[in-house]
Parts: sequence; structure tokens; C-alpha cells
Amino acid sequence: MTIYSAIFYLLAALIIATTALAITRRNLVHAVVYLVISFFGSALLFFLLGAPFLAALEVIIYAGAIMVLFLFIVMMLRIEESKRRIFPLSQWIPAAVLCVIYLGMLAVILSGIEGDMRLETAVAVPAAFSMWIFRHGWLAVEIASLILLVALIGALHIGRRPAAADKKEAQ
Amino acid sequence: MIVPYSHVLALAGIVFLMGMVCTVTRRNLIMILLGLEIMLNAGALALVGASLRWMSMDGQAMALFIIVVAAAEVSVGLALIVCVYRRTGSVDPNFTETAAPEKPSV
Amino acid sequence: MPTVYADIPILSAILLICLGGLFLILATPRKEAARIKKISAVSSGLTLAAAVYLFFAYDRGVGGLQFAEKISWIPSLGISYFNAVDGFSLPMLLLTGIVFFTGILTMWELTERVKEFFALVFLLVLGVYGLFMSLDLFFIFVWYDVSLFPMYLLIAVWGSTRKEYGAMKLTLYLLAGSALILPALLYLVVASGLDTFDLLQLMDPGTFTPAQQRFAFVLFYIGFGILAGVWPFHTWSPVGHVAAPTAVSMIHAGVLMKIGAFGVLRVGIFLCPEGWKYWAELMGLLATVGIVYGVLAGLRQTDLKYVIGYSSVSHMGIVGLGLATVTVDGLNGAVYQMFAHGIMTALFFSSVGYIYDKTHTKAIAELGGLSKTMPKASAYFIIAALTGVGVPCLASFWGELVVFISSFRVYPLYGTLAVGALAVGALFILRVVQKTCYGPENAKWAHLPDVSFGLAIPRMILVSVIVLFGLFPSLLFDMIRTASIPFMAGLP
Amino acid sequence: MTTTATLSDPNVATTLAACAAPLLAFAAIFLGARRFARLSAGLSIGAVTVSLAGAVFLLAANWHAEAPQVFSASWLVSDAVRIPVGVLLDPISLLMMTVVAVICFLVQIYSLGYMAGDPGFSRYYGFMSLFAWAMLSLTLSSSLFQLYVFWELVGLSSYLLIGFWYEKFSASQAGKKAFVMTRAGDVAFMLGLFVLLVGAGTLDVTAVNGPAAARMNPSLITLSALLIFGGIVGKSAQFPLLTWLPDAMEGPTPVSALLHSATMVAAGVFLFARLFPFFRQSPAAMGVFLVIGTVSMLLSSTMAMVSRDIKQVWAYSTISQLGFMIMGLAAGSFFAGVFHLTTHAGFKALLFLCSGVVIHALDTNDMFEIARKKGRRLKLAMICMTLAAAALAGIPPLSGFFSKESILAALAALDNPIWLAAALLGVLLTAYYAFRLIFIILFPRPELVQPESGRGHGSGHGAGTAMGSALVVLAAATLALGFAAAPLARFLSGDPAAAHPGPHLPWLPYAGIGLAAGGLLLAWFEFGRPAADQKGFVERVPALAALFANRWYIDVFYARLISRLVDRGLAWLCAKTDQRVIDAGLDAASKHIIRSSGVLSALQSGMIQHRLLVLFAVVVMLGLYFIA
Repeated sequence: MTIYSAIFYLLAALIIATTALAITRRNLVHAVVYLVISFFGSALLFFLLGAPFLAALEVIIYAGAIMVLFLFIVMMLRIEESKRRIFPLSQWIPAAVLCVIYLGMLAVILSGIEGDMRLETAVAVPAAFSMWIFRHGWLAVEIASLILLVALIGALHIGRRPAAADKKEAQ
Repeated sequence: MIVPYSHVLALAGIVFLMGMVCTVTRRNLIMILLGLEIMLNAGALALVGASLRWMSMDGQAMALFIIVVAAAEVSVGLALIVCVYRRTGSVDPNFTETAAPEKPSV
Repeated sequence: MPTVYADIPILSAILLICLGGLFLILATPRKEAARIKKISAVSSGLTLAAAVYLFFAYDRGVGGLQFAEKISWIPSLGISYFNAVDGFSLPMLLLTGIVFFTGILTMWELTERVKEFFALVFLLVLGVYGLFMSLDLFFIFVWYDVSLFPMYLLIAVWGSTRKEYGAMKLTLYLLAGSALILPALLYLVVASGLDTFDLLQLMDPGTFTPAQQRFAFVLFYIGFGILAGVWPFHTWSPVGHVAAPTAVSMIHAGVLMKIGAFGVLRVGIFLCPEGWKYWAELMGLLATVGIVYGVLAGLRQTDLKYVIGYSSVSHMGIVGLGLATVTVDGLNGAVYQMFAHGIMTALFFSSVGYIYDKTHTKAIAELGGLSKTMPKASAYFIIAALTGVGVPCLASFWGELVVFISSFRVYPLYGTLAVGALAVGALFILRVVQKTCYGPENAKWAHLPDVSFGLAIPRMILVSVIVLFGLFPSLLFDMIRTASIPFMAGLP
Repeated sequence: MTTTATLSDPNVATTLAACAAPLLAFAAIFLGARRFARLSAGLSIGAVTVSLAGAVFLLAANWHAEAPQVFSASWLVSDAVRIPVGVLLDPISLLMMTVVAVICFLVQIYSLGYMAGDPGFSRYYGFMSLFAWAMLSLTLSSSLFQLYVFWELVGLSSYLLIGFWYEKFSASQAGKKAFVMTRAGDVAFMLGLFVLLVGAGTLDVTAVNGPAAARMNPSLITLSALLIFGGIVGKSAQFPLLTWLPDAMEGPTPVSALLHSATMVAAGVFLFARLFPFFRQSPAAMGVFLVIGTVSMLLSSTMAMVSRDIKQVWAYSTISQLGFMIMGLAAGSFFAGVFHLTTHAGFKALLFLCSGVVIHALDTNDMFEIARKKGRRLKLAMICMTLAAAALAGIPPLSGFFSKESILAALAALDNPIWLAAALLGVLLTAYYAFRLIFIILFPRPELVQPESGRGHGSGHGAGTAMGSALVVLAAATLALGFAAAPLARFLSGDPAAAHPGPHLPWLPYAGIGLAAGGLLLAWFEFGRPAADQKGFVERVPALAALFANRWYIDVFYARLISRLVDRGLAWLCAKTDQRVIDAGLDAASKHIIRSSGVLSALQSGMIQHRLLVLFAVVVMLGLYFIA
């Protein structure tokens, strides 16, 4: 076991544990915070797997922007604690069944993968990655930026309190 | 030498599963969205691993786009949640049944 | 069978008149109810005139299909607009014309949503006319559904007595029927391998194997039979009749039920003669049960329209029995009975409708002594009742007689039971007549007006048709024979 | 044997005119003349006069005709079913036609007085015309289908006329009862026709009576004869379908006279006579007919002995006389039955018309009530009624005596003497109940008689001229018709000797007279003589009297049968089956479909998580699929 694999398993354990904590929290703020930790773990893993640029993005966008957005919303909405069962029976029983099947399937698939090829360390330096992506996928990048723009406008529009509509409804 | 690729896939798969469980079982729109994020992240994880496995930039590019899409989706999704909350006063995904929009007074 | 093409497309003209009437009604402002009624009366009268013309212009010496019109529509699927009439469909066209016209006149005093009512009736009758004259399976199915769909609205909006329930039940039943017909049609069209929906091509002997015919015939029989009130698929009939407004009851019992029987004949029997022969005995059994059952169940009813509904079940059973004999006589009698029953029920429902409009009750126990207050209205009712009882020299007697004779020859037991039902039928109908029309004058109804001259016209037309065909049944039998004899002779 | 005539033949043309005239009158009355009472009556009487003239002309023209004449056209041709329409002129149809026309004519004249002022006057004459048309056409039918058609129409007009006063519950009830009971017989009749059609291939009267039936299987002949006889039982009110006739007396009295004594009910006997050669081929069936005729005759005589209603007595006597006719025919004597039919038509119509005068004048049907109101002061009516009752009882030299004698003679020819004994008992009972009625009315107990007379109806004008003239004509016929036996016999069967069928028994007429006189004397002893307490010997045995008065509980039996078996049994079963089995079954089926579709619709609950769950499941399934 190399140091890299040790780090991998450590990070993997961290990710799984924090994600599991995140999805079981009743308190949304806690959940978000645990998830931030999970995403940090992911970022480290990206770094380990030779994607430093993505690792940075993961930290900035996922752990930073998205999770903060969640936090804002959670705080803004003042959602009262639900007293109900956190996992309603009617939903988690089929989900659990499916999980078991899924896990079994996962095991089967992974054990069946030919060769046990180990990953070698390598790094895609950000500059090279950027060159590559603008050379091969410039159109996709443009589209992605457009998507972001559209999302921005859409979110603005949806989130705006429709004053006129409210008045109409009130009548 | 880090780990076999299958271990990365296993990790991604388990995280994806947890995201899915969260999405399917939590009766809260925000948690559903969180679950979605987890699933997307799991996908990105698998892609980055694959990128290393085949020594190709494609996987990382895909992961990049996933992050973009996640950002866009989250902004719109959260806006929708806010909207729904304003209309119904709840973030229960079952709002169509439990808290129908107040009917115009007859 | 010769096919004579028409110089003037009279059949299409009938459809166009219906369609034109429909559009005219839709174009007329809602407020001008009187004009809508006039348009309806004139258009329906024109279709009646056309039907009468066809009836007498049909060359009985030549026979076969006449006044044919054929336009290829979707050649790749073999669908064509193909209309023609023969001895089976002409009486039905005439019946439709009469019932349509008289039904429109009967509703002359309607005040509620006049425009929509007449528009829907026109749509309904458009489908009925189309079905009777079409010889293309695709169009037959389309017309069938066109005639069914307005029924729901007509009953649910203008009906009475549990109208939503009745309308829903009726619609579900009939849709279930059409859900059986469509697969059977498609099955046959595909099985033939001819790539055509043309009935004439498909009915060539040898197109289908006997096994295919047996299978398809069951679907056709049940699918169309539901509409014809075949026991045990009849329970929609009393409920639907009770709920429907007068004209709709008239058209429904008078014409729509015949669509069912006619569909069994035109599609089921024409396409699957082997299946027909194979299942005939069972058909006879069901029909006989229906005949006996209808009169017996009718004995217990307390609502006037229920009584008529059950008598319809019984009378349509006679049609079914005629079809089940697999003889020329049986076919003749069945088609004649379809016609006679249509006219008779139309009269029945129009007179009951009048009584209901004035007294606002259909409960037999509450009525009584109507002959004193409204002698004309009750006279029409009594004439209809006597026709239903099967008094000779009124139309339906001959159909019953011919069916009974032919069924007695083929199935002595069924024939005997069916004849025996006559006595119970007399008991049950006369009991109703006695309770509604006879008895001391009922003070509750003393102020009610009798049938006015205008409203008497449609009823007089119906009565005179009943008497005309009762005295001269050969008018119709000669017509039907031109179709039934070659058809039976052409069977392998 | 028969000659086929064409439409231009004077006989056929006359027949058609005679038949069609009442139909035209019927149509005219209901189409336009309803509001004009006199016009309606005029139309109807005019039409029946035409019929009468035609009938008399035909009878005279064919008095010496050699062979029956047939005119036939097609009414309806289906394929194997062919229904001809035609005219068959032979002695029996000519005789019956004349009888019908005469009685119709007289009754319609009589009704001018009887029905005057009734609100339904026009309707009455319209129905009378309908009846005349149907009955005349029935007698002349050349095929049994045609006969059946008019048979039913006669039943229809009977229904309409019995229920003429439809406001009265009992009248409408009686009309319905008559129609349904005769319909029950007609079902058998129709089935009999079908059997005959299947067996012989034709329903032509001459063919059925001749060669066609001879080819039939004997058991089929018996079956069809018995079934056809079912129709006769219904129409002629024989046992067991006899109870409608007394109830039918709810109709106006002229209707009772015309339909329910003289003509319509005689249609059954007429049919018997019409198919006499055919029936004769089945001795077994003839035996059954004999039994039914005898039973009906005796049963109804007993019922007549206790009735207080004057019309009902005559109704029972009609059943009993019809039973006599059927006995005569079943015994093998064509002439005896037909002759009694003819004479009976005369005197029974007379009896009813006389009763009508009395009822009209005194407004009651009860014979004791009539006596109390001094019914005997209606002299013309009482004389005629006594005369007719004597004819009914078989007192010479009235018509009834001769016809009854020939029936007795026919019965005497049978091997088994029991039939003759039963008939002789019937003669005794007939005389008894007929004169019981006469004596009760003629000799009221003095302590009962009202001092004041009637309600202003004087004795003199009980019968107006219209009514009176009809009585006189019928009384003359009753007196004279008996002597026409020999010529009638020659006309009917070509042999004058047929008037006295069977072995010549010199004592038979004396026995008949003796028994009739015995009955008369018994009636005198109990009701007529001044010291009599007007209580019959039957009434001294309460159980027997109750049995007779309740018509041997036949009605009770039918009422129970219909209410228990049909109404509460079969009909209940069917109606409940409809509600509880078919409808409920379908409702339950649809309920289950809705419920089971609820399982599927859970996936469509609109809750996104359920959809996601399904999505998840699909992903898992797809994975499994790809692994496998």
C-alpha cells in the first residue's frame, strides 16, 4: 500500500462518512455543513487523481458557491423542524430494497472488471487542461457559459416576487 | 500507483447511491436538491478517475461541465424552491396534495 | 351482387345535409332558438325526404348495392369513402329519417341550451346515417364512434333521473363495445393480407379461415351486441333510456340500438359467416333469455321509462333470435323487427316524454286516469303499447311472426319460449297502460293540457307509419328480400 | 274440390266490400268524425248495413253452391314464410258471417238507445266498427295465419270494449284480464300453427282440412290440434281459461251481447268447426276436447246457480253453452255444434239485450234489486227474456230445443254413456238457473217491493224504439230458427239428415224435455211459488255455495299463480338478477379495476419522489438487465 492509496482510502472514508451524515441530518444547516466537508474531500481526491484545476473548481463552486447558496436559502426560508419520521416508511422500504440490489449489482460489476489496472499518478496541469479544452471543446465551453447565463436569468426571474401577479391572486 | 480503478468506481457508486437515497426518501425539497448535488459529484468523481485511467483529458472536461451544470441547476432549483415556498409555505415535495395553493375565495 | 353507382350522390347529400344543418345551427346566435328549431326541422325533413326517395327509387328488380359512391382516400391502407345501400340498409335509413325528423319535432318546446342540443343531435344522426350507408370498415368504425360520443353529453346535460350515472354507464358500456370492435376489425384487415378496408373485398368467401371467423365474430357480436342490448350486456339500456331526454331516448332506442344489430349483421355476419353459423345456437340462447328476461324484469318496474327500456331488451331479443336462425326468413324478420321496433319505441318514448314533461313524474304509481285528462297523449301511448304487445296490423307483429316461425323451425325450444313470452309481455305492458291511462280522473293532473296540434304531428307520423307497415308489410319485406336472398345464396 | 275465384268475381267483390266497410268506418271515425256523435253512429251503422246486405246476398247466392270458393292473394312473402290473404267462401264461413253481420247490425241499432249521451259515444261506435271488421274478416279467412291475425284483432277490440268505461277500475282490470287470458290461449294457438306449418307445410284452410294434413305424422297432428285448441279454450272461455268471461261483463251491455255471448266467444267454436276435418284425424285430441267441453259446461252451470248478478248468470250460461257446442263438435257432429252456435247467438244476444234494457232502466245488475224495483213492469223486455230463457233451457218449440237435441243425439252416439249423462245433467242445471233468474225477477217477495216505482222510468218506455226493435227481431229469430234445422243441415253438410246424427233414440227428446221441465219446476218450487223463500238448494249448503260463488277458486288460483310465481317469483328473480348480479357484478368489477389501477396511479401521485423512486428502480433494473 503506497501512501497514495492510503490517502485515497482515507479520503474515501471521509467522503462516505460525511455524506452519510449529511443525508441523515434533520437540521438542514448541519446537513449542508457536512456536505461541504464531503466536497472538500472530493476536491482532495480530485487533486490526488491528477486534476488540480477541477479540485480548485470543486472547492470554489461546489463547496463554496453552491453550498453557501444552500445555506442562504435554508436560513432565508426559516423552515420549521419537521416532527415527522425523517425517512417515511413508504419511501425508504422500496429505496432500501433497491439499495441492496444496487449494491449487489455494483459488487458484481466491479468484481467483473477485467484486469486490475492500478491508476498511475499523473497530473493535468491547469494550463495544459485549459489549452486542451479550448482546443477540443470550445463549443461546449461556450454552451456551458450560455447555460450559466440562462440559469442566472432564469433564477432571477423565478426568484423575483411577482408583485403584479400577487395582487391579481389576492383579488 | 494509487488504487485500482474499480475502487474509485466503487466510491463513486456508493456516493451516488447515498445521493439517490437522499433524493428519494427525504421529504424536503432542499434535501432532494442536495441529493442531486451528491449524485452529480459522484459522477464527476467517476469521470476524473476514468480520465486518469485512460490518460485522457476528456473525463476531466466532462467533470468540468458537470460542475457547470450543477451550478446552473442549483441556482434555478433553489429559485424554484423559494418560489414554491412562497406559494405554499412549505418545502414538502408533496405540496400538491398537502398544501394546495389557496383557492380564490368564492 | 351487382353494384350500381349513382349519378347524383344522394347518400353523400344526406350526410352533407346533416353536416350543413350542424354548421348552420352553430352559426346561428344562441338567442334565436326558434330559428335553430326551424333549421333543424327543415334539415332533418330534407334527410327524411331523401331517405324516402331512396327507398322508393331503389330498383328491387336489380337488387344488390345501389346509389354507390366510392372515392379512394388513403390508398396505401386501402381506406376509401365508399357508400352504398342495399335491402338491409335502406329500411334503416328510412327509420333514421323518420325518427330523426319526429324526434326534432318532439323537442319543439325545448328551452334549455337549444343550440347545443340540436347541434349534438345532428352530430349523432350524422354518425348514424354514415354507419348505415358505409361499406368501408374504417368508416364504419369512425361513424360508430361519432354517433356514440354526443350521447354522453345529451344525456348528462339534458337528461333526468340519475342522468350522470346513466350517461356514464351507457358511455362506458358502449366504449367497451367499441374497444372490442376495433381490434376485431384490425385483426381481420391484417389477417386478410389484402391491405384494404373495403367490406366487399373482405367478404369474399375464402378470405378468412373458419377459425379466424369464429374468433372475430365473437368480438363483433359482443361489441355491437352491447349496443343492441343483448342479454346480459343490456343493463345500460334501461338506465340510459330513463336518464335521456325524450328525443334522445327516441333516437337512442329507435336508431342507435339498431346500429348494434345492424353492425352485427353488416360487419359480423357479412365478414364472418362461418363464425355466425358456429355461434348461432349460442346467439339464439342469449336472445331467448333476453326476450323472456326482458318481459319478466319489466313486470317489476315502477318507472314508465324503465318499463319501456326492458321491453326494448325483449324486442331486441327478437331481432337477435332472427339473426341466430341463419335463414333468410330469420334475417328478413330481424331487419323488419329492427325497423318496426324503432318506430314503435320512438312513439313510446315520445308519448312518455310528453306525459313526463307535463306531470314531471314517471312513477307509474303516481299516474293514472290520464285518458280523461289527456286523451290524445294516452291514445298515442296505448297505440305504442299495443304495438309492443304485438297486435296484428300494427308494424311489429310481422317481424315477430316471421322471426318466431323461422326460429321455431330451427330451434323449437327457443321459438316456444319466445312465443310464450308474448303472454307475459301482454300482461306487463297492459298493466302499465291500465295504471297510467285508465282509472278515475286524477285531480292532480286535471289542469294539464293535451297534446297540441304541433306536437301531435310527429306522433301522428309515427302512428301512420306503424299502421302503414302493419297493413302492408310486404313494402318492407320485398325490399329486405332483395338483400337477404342473394346473401344467403352466396354463402358457401 | 274448391274453385279459385278472381277479384272481379261478384262474390269476392261483395265479400271484400262487406269486410272493408267497417274498417273504413273505423278509420273515418277516428280520423275525423270523433267529435260528431251522430255522424259516427251513422257511419258505423251504415257500414254494418253494407256488411249485412253483403252477407245476406252472399248467403243467398251461394245457398246452392257446389264447392267452396277461394280467392287468395299474397300479403307477405319472406322466403319460406309466405302469408297469403284471401277469402274462403264455404257454408260455415257464410253462415257465420251472416250471424255476425246480423247481430252486429242489431246491436249497433240497439246501442243507439243504450249508449245515448255517453261521452265516449263516437269511440264506442269506432270500436264497434273495428270489431265488425275483424270478426267478419275472421270468418272469411282462407288461411290460418290470416285467421290468427283477425283473431288477435278481435281480442283487441274486445279488450278495448270491455275496458270502455276505463275510469272504473274493475272495467280496465277485466279488459286486461280478458286480453291476457286469451293471449295465453293464443300462444298455444300460435305454437299449434307453427307445428302445423312445420308438419304440413301450409296453413291454407282447405289444404289443412284436406290432403296436406293427411301426410302429417299422427302425433304431430294431435300435438298441433291440442295446441290450436288452446286458442279455442282462451277465446271461448273454456276450462281452465274461463274466468275472464264473467269479468268481461264490466263492459257496456250491448258489448256483452255482441262480443261475449253471440259472436266473439263463438269464434273459438267457429275455429273448431273450421278445422273440424283436421281435428277429426286425431281421436285422442277429440277426446280431450270432449272432456274440456264437458267440464266447462258443468262448472259454469254450477257457478250460474248462485250468482246474483243478472249479466253474470248469462255469462256463465254462455260458457256452458259454448261447452255444449264443443261437446257436440268433439262428439263428431259438425252440424250439431254449428247449429247450436247459430241458435245460441240469437237467443243469447236477446237475453243480454233484454238485460240491458232492464239495467238501463233500473240502474242495477242485482237480480233481487231488479225485482225490488219492479223490473217486471218492463213488459217487452221481460217477455223477450222469458222467451230467450226458455230457448236456453231447451223448451220446445224454441230454437234452443232443436239445437240441443242434435247435440244430445250426437253424444248418444258415443260409446261411453257418461257424456250423454253429463249433458243431460247440464240440461237440467241450465233450465234451473235460467228460470231461477226469471222467477226471482218476475215474482218479487211482496215485503221487499218498493212502494214507489223506480226513478221515473216507467214500465212502458224501458226500451226505446231502437232498442225495442232489436229485441223483437231477435225474439222472432229465436222462435223461428229451430225449424230451419233441416235446410241448414243440407246447406252445411249437404245432407238434411245431419240434423239428427247418431242412432235414433226415440226417448231422447222426451228425456231432454223432461229434464228441462224438471229444472224449471225446481226453480218454480224454490223461487217462483208464492210461499217460496227464494233460497236455492245450493245456498242451503254454505260450503258448496261458497265454492260456486268463488268460481271453484280458479281465479284465486290464477291470482296466486301470477302474484307468487310470476310477480314475486320469476319477475322478482329477473329484476333482482339485473340489480344484484349483472349490475352489481359490473359495478364490483369496475370498483376492483379502479382499486387496482390505484396501485398504478400511486406512481402518478404527482409526488416527485415517487417518480424519482421509479426512476431509481428503472436504473437498477436496467443495470440488472445489462449484467444478465
